[in-house]
Amino acid sequence: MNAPFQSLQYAGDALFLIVGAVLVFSMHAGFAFLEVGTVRKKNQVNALVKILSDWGVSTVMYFVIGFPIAYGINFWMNAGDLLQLTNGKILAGGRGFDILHCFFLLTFAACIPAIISGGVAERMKFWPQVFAGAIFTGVGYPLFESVMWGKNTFLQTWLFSSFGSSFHDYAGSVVVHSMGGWIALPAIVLLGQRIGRWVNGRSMGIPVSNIPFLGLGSWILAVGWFGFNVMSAGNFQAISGLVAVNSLFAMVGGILFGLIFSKADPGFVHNGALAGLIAICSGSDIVHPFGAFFIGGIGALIFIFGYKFETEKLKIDDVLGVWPLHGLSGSWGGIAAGIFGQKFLGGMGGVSLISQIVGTVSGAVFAVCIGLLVYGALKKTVGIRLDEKQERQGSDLAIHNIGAYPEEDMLSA
Amino acid sequence: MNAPFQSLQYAGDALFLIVGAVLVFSMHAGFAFLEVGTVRKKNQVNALVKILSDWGVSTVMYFVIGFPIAYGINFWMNAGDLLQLTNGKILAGGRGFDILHCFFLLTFAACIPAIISGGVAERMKFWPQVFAGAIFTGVGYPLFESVMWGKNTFLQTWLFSSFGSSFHDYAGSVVVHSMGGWIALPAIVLLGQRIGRWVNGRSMGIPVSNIPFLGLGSWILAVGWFGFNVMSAGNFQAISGLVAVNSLFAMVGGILFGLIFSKADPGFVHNGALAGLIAICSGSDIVHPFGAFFIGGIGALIFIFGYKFETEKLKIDDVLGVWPLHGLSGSWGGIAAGIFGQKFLGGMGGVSLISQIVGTVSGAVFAVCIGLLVYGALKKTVGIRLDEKQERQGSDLAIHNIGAYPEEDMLSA
Amino acid sequence: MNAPFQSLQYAGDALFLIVGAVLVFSMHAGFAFLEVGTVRKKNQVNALVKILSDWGVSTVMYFVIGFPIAYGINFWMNAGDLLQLTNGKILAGGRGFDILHCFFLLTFAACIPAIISGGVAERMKFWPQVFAGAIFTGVGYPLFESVMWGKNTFLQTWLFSSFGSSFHDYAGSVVVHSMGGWIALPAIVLLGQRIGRWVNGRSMGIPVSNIPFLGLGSWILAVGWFGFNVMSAGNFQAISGLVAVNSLFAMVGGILFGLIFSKADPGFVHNGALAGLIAICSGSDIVHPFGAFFIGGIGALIFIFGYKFETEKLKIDDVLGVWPLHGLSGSWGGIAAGIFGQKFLGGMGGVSLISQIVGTVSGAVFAVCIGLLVYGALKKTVGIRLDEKQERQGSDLAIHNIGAYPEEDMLSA
Amino acid sequence: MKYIVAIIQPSRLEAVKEALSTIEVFRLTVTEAQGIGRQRGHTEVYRGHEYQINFVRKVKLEIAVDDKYVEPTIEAIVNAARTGAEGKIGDGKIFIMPLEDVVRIRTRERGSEAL
Amino acid sequence: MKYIVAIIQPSRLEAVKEALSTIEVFRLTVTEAQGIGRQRGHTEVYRGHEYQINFVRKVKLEIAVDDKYVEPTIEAIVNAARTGAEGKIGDGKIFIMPLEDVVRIRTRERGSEAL
Amino acid sequence: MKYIVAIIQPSRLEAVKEALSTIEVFRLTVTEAQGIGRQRGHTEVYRGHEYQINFVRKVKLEIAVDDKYVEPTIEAIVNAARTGAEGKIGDGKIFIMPLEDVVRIRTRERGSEAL
Ligand SMILES: Nc1ncnc2c1ncn2[C@@H]1O[C@H](COP(=O)(O)OP(=O)(O)O)[C@@H](O)[C@H]1O
Ligand SMILES: Nc1ncnc2c1ncn2[C@@H]1O[C@H](COP(=O)(O)OP(=O)(O)O)[C@@H](O)[C@H]1O
Ligand SMILES: Nc1ncnc2c1ncn2[C@@H]1O[C@H](COP(=O)(O)OP(=O)(O)O)[C@@H](O)[C@H]1O
Repeated sequence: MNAPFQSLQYAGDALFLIVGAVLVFSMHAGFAFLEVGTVRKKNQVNALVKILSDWGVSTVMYFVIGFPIAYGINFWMNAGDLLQLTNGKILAGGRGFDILHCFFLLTFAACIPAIISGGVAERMKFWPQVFAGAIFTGVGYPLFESVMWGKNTFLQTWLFSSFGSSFHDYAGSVVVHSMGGWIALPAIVLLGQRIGRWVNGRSMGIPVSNIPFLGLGSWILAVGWFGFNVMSAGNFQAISGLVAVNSLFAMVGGILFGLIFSKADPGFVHNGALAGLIAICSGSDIVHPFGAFFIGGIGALIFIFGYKFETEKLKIDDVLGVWPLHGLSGSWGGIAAGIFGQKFLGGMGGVSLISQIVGTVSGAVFAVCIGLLVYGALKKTVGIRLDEKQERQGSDLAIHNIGAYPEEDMLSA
Repeated sequence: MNAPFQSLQYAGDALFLIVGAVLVFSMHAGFAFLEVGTVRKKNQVNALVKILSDWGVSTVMYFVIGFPIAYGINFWMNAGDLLQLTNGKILAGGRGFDILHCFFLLTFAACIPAIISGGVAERMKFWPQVFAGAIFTGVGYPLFESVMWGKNTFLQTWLFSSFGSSFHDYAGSVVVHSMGGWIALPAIVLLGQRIGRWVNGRSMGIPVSNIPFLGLGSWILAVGWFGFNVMSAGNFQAISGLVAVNSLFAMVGGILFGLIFSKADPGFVHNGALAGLIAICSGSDIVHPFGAFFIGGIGALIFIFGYKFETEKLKIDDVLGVWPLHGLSGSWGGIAAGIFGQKFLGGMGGVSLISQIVGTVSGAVFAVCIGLLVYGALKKTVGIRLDEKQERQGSDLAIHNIGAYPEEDMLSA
Repeated sequence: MNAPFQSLQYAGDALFLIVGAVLVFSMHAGFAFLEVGTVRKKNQVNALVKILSDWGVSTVMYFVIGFPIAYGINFWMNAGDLLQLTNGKILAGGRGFDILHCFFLLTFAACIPAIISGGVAERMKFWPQVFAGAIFTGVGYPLFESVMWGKNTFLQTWLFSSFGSSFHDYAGSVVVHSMGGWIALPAIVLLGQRIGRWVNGRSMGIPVSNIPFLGLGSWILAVGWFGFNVMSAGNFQAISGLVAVNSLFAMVGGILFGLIFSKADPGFVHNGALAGLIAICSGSDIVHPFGAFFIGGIGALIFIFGYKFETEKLKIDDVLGVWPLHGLSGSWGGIAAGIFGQKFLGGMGGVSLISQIVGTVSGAVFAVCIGLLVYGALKKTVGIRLDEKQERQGSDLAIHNIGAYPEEDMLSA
Repeated sequence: MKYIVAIIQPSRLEAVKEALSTIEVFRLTVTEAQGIGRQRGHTEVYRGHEYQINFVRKVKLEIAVDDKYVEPTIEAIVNAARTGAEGKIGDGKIFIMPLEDVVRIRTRERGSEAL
Repeated sequence: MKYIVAIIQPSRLEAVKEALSTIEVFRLTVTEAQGIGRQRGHTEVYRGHEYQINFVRKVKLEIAVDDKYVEPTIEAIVNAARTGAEGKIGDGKIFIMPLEDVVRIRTRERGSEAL
Repeated sequence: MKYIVAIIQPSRLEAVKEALSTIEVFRLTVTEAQGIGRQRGHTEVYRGHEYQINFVRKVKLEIAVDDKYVEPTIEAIVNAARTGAEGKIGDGKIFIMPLEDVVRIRTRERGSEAL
């Protein structure tokens, strides 16, 4: 390969990763608005500040601790070398591949606190949540990432030698979404239900504040998701159109199943799209678009019925439904790749259902453990829940000293 | 051409189409918010659910029926072949060109129901509208597309041999926008005016709910439009900077004419931008930016005066004004390409005004016919309009059982 | 270099600039919503219309006058030549490099009125503001641009020969942001305080209307900023991953410093992110990410304390705080590049602190002068301020004849 | 003088206002209200959970009138506020209370003159 | 007949409504209101500037009742509207005013029958 | 005891509140209202269509006072609620109604003591 060509390739990789990183960064605005629209008005500011703060903390933690844990590459060198660092080596003409790769993967890591945020909304203390997020993006998540995608290959090697294929998770149904959803579960349980959610054992339902904002959040997430999945290729030449189209079909499956099985409930239709996108991450490079359609559709159903089961039967007050959405649909995605990825279902093959199940289950178990550990310790020490007065007042006033619509608060303005 | 170079080109095409498809996909959020902001609060949820549901249905219909109709390529093969399918052939190293091309063109097809949606808002039944959308994206639109852009070349051949140039519609002023706007016209007429729009023959005006949301929708559309036009090149190497800059100038022409001729009316300024963008699609690759400025400006004027004429003179209750916006400005765009595309006006030439007129008129006629057919049949059979009680209550409660701001509905929340 | 390769490069440059231009174009929606959320409800429509109108006028002014002033290239030729115009020459195979370059740089120029808009909000007349914006984007800004980035190289040559390095401003902390912020200062002072901002010498505070919209604006800006900085490379091959990661770290520094030094105030956290991004523009290609973190963090502190100083001590009623945000943090960015760019702080070197100070100060002085000139002249002649009745009524009704939520204004709707 | 409070359906506001004009009652104060009464609220459903909305949107009019205007005012409201020919459940109520004095802020006029 | 106006804490609305049902008072009109009284407002801070919010969100009930219902209604409201066992500052007030006549718009019934 | 209802311009609320404080009237209830009267509404235009807004934003104060406070209260409101030296059309009205009883929910106090 000649030099100008090589240079073009470096530039292509840089652009590819930047576009991906920016798209997934924008998804965090989606997380913010999904929560803004779903919580009551008195907790909207908190939703916005949480997501942005978690992003800030995640960036520092993941660059300094997380990425080195997962991939064995660190950034303690001067800017000139950093620019040329490519797969751990200083290559002349490099355009910052490794730091961009880290940026792109940070956008995944930062999903963990963003996912949890939606479950613990309206009653969680601010700083303990920031702290927990830091632990997850700095240590917890990168540990699992290192095993599935990174430098600690023992499990993957074993799966490969035992079942013919290692655990396949192209864009993180399991590594990212299921991880976030299953960490959130113990957090939500340890936190307890919001005041007024059940009164004398009767399920009361706390109304959402703003469906247009919720829809906006959902749209931002859906658009950014194409970066999430497509740029998971990791470099420009590895781009696959199939990934984009499978993401599309899974999303559409989620929309249509959500539409039909919920009588056009706006919450389920918009979240159905997300459930579909979550479920397809794992297998987006190997399944057929029509397979993707069912992966997404079933993902939406799992969310719909999982959410009802969680909230009405288990009485777990998961505000945005992040456990059924990211946890259950994500786990389904990991397993589904082992089914719909098979050649006889039109897939690319090269995937083992057993490996998929082992990988998926290990992710969920790991997540519940670190969730229990971190939130349990926080609950024992500094406490994780706002006091009753603060919760009634709303986290906006209690934490941030301002409501979401200050002008309205002042009658005479 | 050598192999690594070829590979880079495949990758470039894939990225190019994905970026385009994602940008135009995001425009659908724009359609949603434009409608959310324009309808009354009691119909905002419906706007959101309609756009997302129509997108879902359109995806399935266009991939399975529409694209094969228009281009003669279908996707009944396994994922591995799908990945390599490029212009109908299985090419080693392909990155999914054909499915991406279909994805990109789907984002156009799906504009048809999204455009109609804004015209029939606040009183149309949900499922008949979903059904109509399916027919248009699956059959109606692809038929016309096949004639103008696709495999049925008879008309284009005849125009070319008769008038020296075939019908030129680079990014679909006619094929997409005018099509959507002119289909909407019979739908709106068959549906009738909203209750309260005219009282005892007096035009009452129904106020819009939320100008910031409407502005947001307009911004999302304007941003995504650069994908709509630029990626209409179809492949990476065919990219033209002129297309981007012409889109800019037409939009700006629309903004400024809208500003001046409406005394800074926010509706006309924001919609003026869109009218400009609609009008430029056809000729964006062949006109001069200063020509584009006038194409857009005149497009905005056509919208402004067309809207007044439609609603006040013809008493057609077109909620968002989709017929003058997409229908009239789109048709103007088709014709304008035949004027401003001429060399003596600084254009690239190679375009015939007569062909442009024939193509444009045939599009409008075809659209009105299929619109009449589909909505006429639906009206005769299942009915297309909510009953009076439902309409008064609002489509959110009537169809989706929930308002847009549930917390506000529950006083004591 | 062979022909197909050259062609690919042209196409790459076109795509690169288009992606950049579109990202920065989208930032203008961010400016709009930042203002919509910060002003009172009665001025939201005006915020939206102003930003869009200024964009329209800026486009015309900058293409026709500004860019030729700054770079000596004009566009008075037919469309065919325009498409091939590349660095002032007609090159076969060109994809419109110069017009795209102009489009990209227009998105910067148009920031000037958008920045000012936030400072003069709620009481400025509409047309004088449009006119002032036209002068700045058409003449004022391009003059300074020509000196720092363009064809008038005398200052840069002198700085280089005197201090070893010319003034370094990669993406415009000084040329764009500081320019906008420092022009705004005299405008705001000449305009005077809003009615009710100080009552009998007591600072009353005028509450913002909508923190979610403000947050949305901030998010849109932050996302688009990656185009602002990354595409400042000017062509595809010059892309640098370091620029993207430094932007990230400066933003994060701004978020975290904003969070900690303001007790989680949503205004300071969201604006902190922007202050960080403003400060990093200058040195984003030469500092180390950890340096960028502090550049951004200090930028946020400068904003926080500068804003308090400006509004409470100097009693300047700067609605969005654009002078401390863009002016002060921008100036800080220019100087910071001369500090953190040094090799001993991990930077790339090749930058002189003195040159940075000279460049930065000259920018601020120039800005204040043209601001005084233009707004002074306007004040003397046509007047710049709404009359009292209009201001009390709100600029929406006074200028645009419509409120932001018309349905709410009509009780019985 | 009497202070008349009328609770009506929002959709009838315009008609009531016009009916009052025809009997030369041009001044009133309007507030949005929520009614609880025989007319039932509705149920909303979001993500499978049902919410009972027990309130019905109403508009409340307050009209201070001279004694001789009381009956015409009642008559005008009743006629214009009914929905359908027969009236429907939820059409509302009119309450008549004694009013001892009135002051026009602008002029300090008092009593009937200030109405 | 009396016209009872009660200002209560918004969080007690549901309980008051239920308490009223048990004494067979099923009809009332509700509006959102802001109270100024002994209960203080709060301070908000935005970008370093403090805003005094001097108002406290309240809910206002209007209930027209027959004389014999007055005391039970007061009793029901007082019991249900208190926050905490002792009641807290800001729990609100009940005002009782004379009501001269009532008209049911739907039926034109008047007086007690129309209540 | 009297029940005073005052309709004023929203921009005068702060001043009226302060004026009332100086005569030691510290408690009141505020609601947003829309007025119809001599002061005309305005016209809005959207996409070429005109909308008549016939309402003017007002603020409604409700103040229950002991008889001896009635005149001072009226005086305080009139002075503080006027816009401009002369007062302008639309400055509003004050209505005085008889109040038979008051209950403080927290303490069950009744009558003047509960005010
Ligand atoms: N006794 C009452 N006190 C206060 N408001 C009442 C009373 N009775 C009815 N209302 C108001 O009038 C509205 C209509 O009453 P409702 O019982 O639904 O129908 P109708 O007026 O036909 O009997 C209620 O929603 C409520 O706002
Ligand atoms: N004299 C009054 N006139 C009108 N409203 C009053 C009056 N006194 C109290 N209120 C209303 O009752 C609410 C509660 O009063 P407050 O003085 O705070 O507590 P408490 O009722 O415990 O004495 C106030 O916010 C106000 O809305
Ligand atoms: N008779 C009335 N009944 C109820 N409200 C009234 C009455 N007269 C006036 N108002 C209220 O007072 C406001 C001011 O009245 P308006 O006639 O505009 O000016 P002015 O008080 O100067 O005569 C009105 O908007 C309305 O809210």
